[in-house]
Amino acid sequence: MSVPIGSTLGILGDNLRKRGSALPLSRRVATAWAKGLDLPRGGETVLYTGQMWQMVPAINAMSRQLGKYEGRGTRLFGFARSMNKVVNLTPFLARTTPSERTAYNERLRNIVRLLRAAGVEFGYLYEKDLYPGTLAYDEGLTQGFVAHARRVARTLRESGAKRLITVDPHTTNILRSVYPKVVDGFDLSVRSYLEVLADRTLTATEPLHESVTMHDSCVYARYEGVVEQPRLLLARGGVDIVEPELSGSMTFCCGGPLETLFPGKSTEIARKRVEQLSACRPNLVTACPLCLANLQRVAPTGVEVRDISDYLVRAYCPVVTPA
Amino acid sequence: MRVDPQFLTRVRQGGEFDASVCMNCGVCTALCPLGVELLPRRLFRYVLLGNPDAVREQTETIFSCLLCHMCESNCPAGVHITENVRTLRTHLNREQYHLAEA
Amino acid sequence: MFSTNAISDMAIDLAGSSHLDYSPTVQVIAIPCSSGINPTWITHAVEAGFDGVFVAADGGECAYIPDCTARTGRLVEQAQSLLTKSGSDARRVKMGALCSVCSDAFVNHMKQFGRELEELRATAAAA
Amino acid sequence: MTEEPPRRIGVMICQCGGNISDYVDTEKVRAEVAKQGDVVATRVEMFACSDSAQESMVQMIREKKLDGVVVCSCSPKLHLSTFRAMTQRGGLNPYEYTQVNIREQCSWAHTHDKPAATEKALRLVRAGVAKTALSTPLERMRVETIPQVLVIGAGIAGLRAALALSDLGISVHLIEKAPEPGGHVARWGRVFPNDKDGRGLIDTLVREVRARENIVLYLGTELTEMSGRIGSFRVKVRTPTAETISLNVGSIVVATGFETYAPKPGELGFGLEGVVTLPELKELLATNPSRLEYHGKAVRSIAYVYCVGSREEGSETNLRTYCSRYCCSATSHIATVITGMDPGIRQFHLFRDIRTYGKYEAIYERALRGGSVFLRFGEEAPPSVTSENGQLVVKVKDRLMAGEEVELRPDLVVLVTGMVPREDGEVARVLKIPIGKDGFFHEIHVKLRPVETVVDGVFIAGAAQGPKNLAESVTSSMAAVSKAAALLLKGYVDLDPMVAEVNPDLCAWCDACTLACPYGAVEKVDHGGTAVARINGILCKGEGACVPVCPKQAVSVKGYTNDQVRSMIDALVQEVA
Repeated sequence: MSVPIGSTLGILGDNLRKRGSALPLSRRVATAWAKGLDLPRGGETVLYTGQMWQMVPAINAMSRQLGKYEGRGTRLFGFARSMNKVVNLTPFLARTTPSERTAYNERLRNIVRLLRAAGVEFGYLYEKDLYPGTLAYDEGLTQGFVAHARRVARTLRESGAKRLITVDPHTTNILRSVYPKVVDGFDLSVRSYLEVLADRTLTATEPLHESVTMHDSCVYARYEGVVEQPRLLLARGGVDIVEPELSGSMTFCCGGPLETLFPGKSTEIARKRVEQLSACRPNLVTACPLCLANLQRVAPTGVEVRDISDYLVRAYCPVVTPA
Repeated sequence: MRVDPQFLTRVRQGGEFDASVCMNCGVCTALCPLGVELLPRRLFRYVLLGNPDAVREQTETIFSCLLCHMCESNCPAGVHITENVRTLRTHLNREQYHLAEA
Repeated sequence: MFSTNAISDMAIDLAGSSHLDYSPTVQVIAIPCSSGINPTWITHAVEAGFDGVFVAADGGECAYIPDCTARTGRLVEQAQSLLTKSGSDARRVKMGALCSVCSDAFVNHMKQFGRELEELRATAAAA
Repeated sequence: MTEEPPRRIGVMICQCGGNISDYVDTEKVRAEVAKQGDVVATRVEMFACSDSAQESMVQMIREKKLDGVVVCSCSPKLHLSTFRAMTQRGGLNPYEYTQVNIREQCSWAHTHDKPAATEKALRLVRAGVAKTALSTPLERMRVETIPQVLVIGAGIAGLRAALALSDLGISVHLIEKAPEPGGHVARWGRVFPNDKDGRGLIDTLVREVRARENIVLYLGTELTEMSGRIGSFRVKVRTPTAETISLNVGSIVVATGFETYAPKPGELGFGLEGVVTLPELKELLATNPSRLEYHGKAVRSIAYVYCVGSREEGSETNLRTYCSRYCCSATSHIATVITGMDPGIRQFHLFRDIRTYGKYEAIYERALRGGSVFLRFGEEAPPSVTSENGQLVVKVKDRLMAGEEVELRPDLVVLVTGMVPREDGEVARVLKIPIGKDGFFHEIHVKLRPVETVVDGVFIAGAAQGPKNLAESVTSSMAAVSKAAALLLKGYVDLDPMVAEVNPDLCAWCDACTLACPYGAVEKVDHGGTAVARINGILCKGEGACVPVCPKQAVSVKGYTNDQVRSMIDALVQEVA
């Protein structure tokens, strides 16, 4: 069972073409997280969010909405698509709450603190930190994606950035492994903040003495080979990691990618995964905003899902007071 | 099934599609988090042989792939399964949903 | 049983290599060519105690003589008439063609000939 | 007091690493045969043919002053010469040696009845001892060899053999039945694995053959007669002008190759427009290497049907249960050639099993990567090929799709036909070399004597022996060359001394043996005033045709004398305790 595939993908495609993102966020919503951090604009090394963390509350809200229509509503979706061509429906379809937005934005601020603690100097592109088009690529909206990627690449080139530090697996993968194939001459260095941090000698000021189960993101583990870095950082921070049967390069998907078209199936897989993970420890750690959202959504009472940056910040830079 | 020998060429307009070296071992199916619903080997064989109807019937399967790469990472023949799935999505977006910009 | 070094003995070897089953009472003397069998060897074997003597002819395969089989046939006939003269049943000598890979044929011949000799013995005992 | 035995025979019993001793109680046989008169030494060895076992036996011959040796082991076809040489090293005449076959003709045949196998082994050993007890030293007859070889067939195997022999200084008469040399390969275009042009390969070889002074190439020429023996064969060949040429050669290499299986009319659509065989496709490509056209129409899709004429029952006299070895690789290769020509041509391969063995596996993978699709059908459900209004329709149940029926409408159907033996049995008839169940020429031993035939001095090369790819054909042709050259370069050959002889005291010169001998080996000589027969040992082949015809029983073949055969018979029926 799915929501009407054609119309939904149509909306995504139209959004990307007309508004530069699958789920267009206002400039204010997209950059709100950086407020008060005094991040320099641009520079050769920039922290590139690709709006992924910012978009998750919207995705959550959207799937809550769409879930109601799974298996029906073809005409409704057709109508929605026609409407969306004229008016951006995202703010209506994906009604997010400020507290939810703050929670996700907080992870970006964690990452900034960690990078600063490690002595990394970097800037931020603010309104030029564009969504790279991942969803369109994955759903086979290839032509629209390629056109979009060229626009993003042009913006990046004009910004003068040479090195991008990414904050989620999907953006890491699309910029590092897909862009060079679809954009001629795209040769920016792209590294996840976890890779950057793992290379530095960070000392835990407050080792945590906690025990967790790590959930690897499929994209980090199998597409980008990022498996050891999060473990290294957690271990140095005093966190004991208990591995589930399916971990590392054999990790099991959180179900997140199905949220848009098959919300029901997505939940089913997320439940299965939480079961596998919580059989080891009740404290689950993720390194991807989509995994976080999807697993959190189904986690039963007593099972806590947190982003890896939540732990790392507590271990490596606990004294910083929130802005 | 009647084979349409030009189908593969049409699919390839959407991107890379290569399952020639698939040896039908079934590791992909065994490891798929979605279980039996997604059968890359059989699906891909429909493409290789040229059966547009059978591929269209599998639309939901094609779009429900998680792209989690579990099958591809463990494919003993090194078939680029996820790339193939993306290409099939592109094909369906164009031929089935008429998403012109796809 | 008389076999020939180059042809029928190879078939008998092949039967063994293939683990085909035949009676262990079958014992083989290999000679160069079946056309060189002295008929008195056959009568001697029967007199010495063998129930029967099988002569494997090479059919068309003989490397020595094209009409080898015909010659062998003649000497088997001679042996038969010698047997008859001495009061033995002429059917105790038999001839069959075996090529170098006729292992199945060899085993079938042995089974068939074994049955025939068994019948002869039974008839003789009854009489 | 014990009487000194008349003979001093040593018996070695081989266990063949269990092949014999698992079924035959070798120790019991040894103990029993040790009680036999004439036997003065016995031993059991794990492997009689091993160097150490042979060395011990040589020691035993010397220490026990043996005058006869019996080895009970495998078939004499394998190790007769090994143990004759061993006997000779011990200082004995090699013909005082007898090999008893207790493996192929005992342990392996009677695996279900160990006591009976043991009893039979003992009887066979006793017969061997009895024969040896009556053995006499024989001398081999040394005759000169003619340093010339007749090579039959100027395909790739024959051409290559001729050149290799020529390199060794041996003169070659190369006869070819067809008006042109080159056989199949000359018509085949590019061939695997190196993508070389078949025509080019043949042209190079033929040019070289024609340039050699010691090779004579006879085209349109057939073998009609052969006589003589190893080292000196007299052959007659008939040229296109019906002229008969007599040649005298020391050895013969048979490289007559194969024929392509010809499908029966209607078999898999054979006879329909657009249905061709593998060689026909090869020729199509060889004629026009830039564009694939059939009867002037561009070919956009091809369906190959594998194993046509191979791996099936065939007829009783011509079993085609074998795999033709070359076709899977050749077809995969052709697919890569066609993809290279135009990647848009779709190619569907309907196969039973893919046997691109060894390094040819890479060709199969290239074909796969080039976009060829392979569909597997079961032997019980072969594809059907029909035509609907001139359009070919191929239906096949694809095992990889759980037996779903797949319907193809290709422009061309290629029947991947295998190799079958040459129909015309003239060469086999003239040379008297045996033919196997599959209809191909039969070697003496597939592993130990792979290119030799039962006719000494006649060797087989290439696909005349069975399906081979090009590389394998040439390899076997080189093996045949080395056997022929080893024989001829020595300059002489020692003939088996087991020839007929006449007891002049019994002979009454009745002429019967002269008439019986096909080799003209009987001479009339004077013996103390009376005419008697004498055998010319060089002409005699030792088959013994003269033996049964002698009314005086004056003739016998050495090693197979009346006394020997009779004593063997007696030994075989002797009581077993």
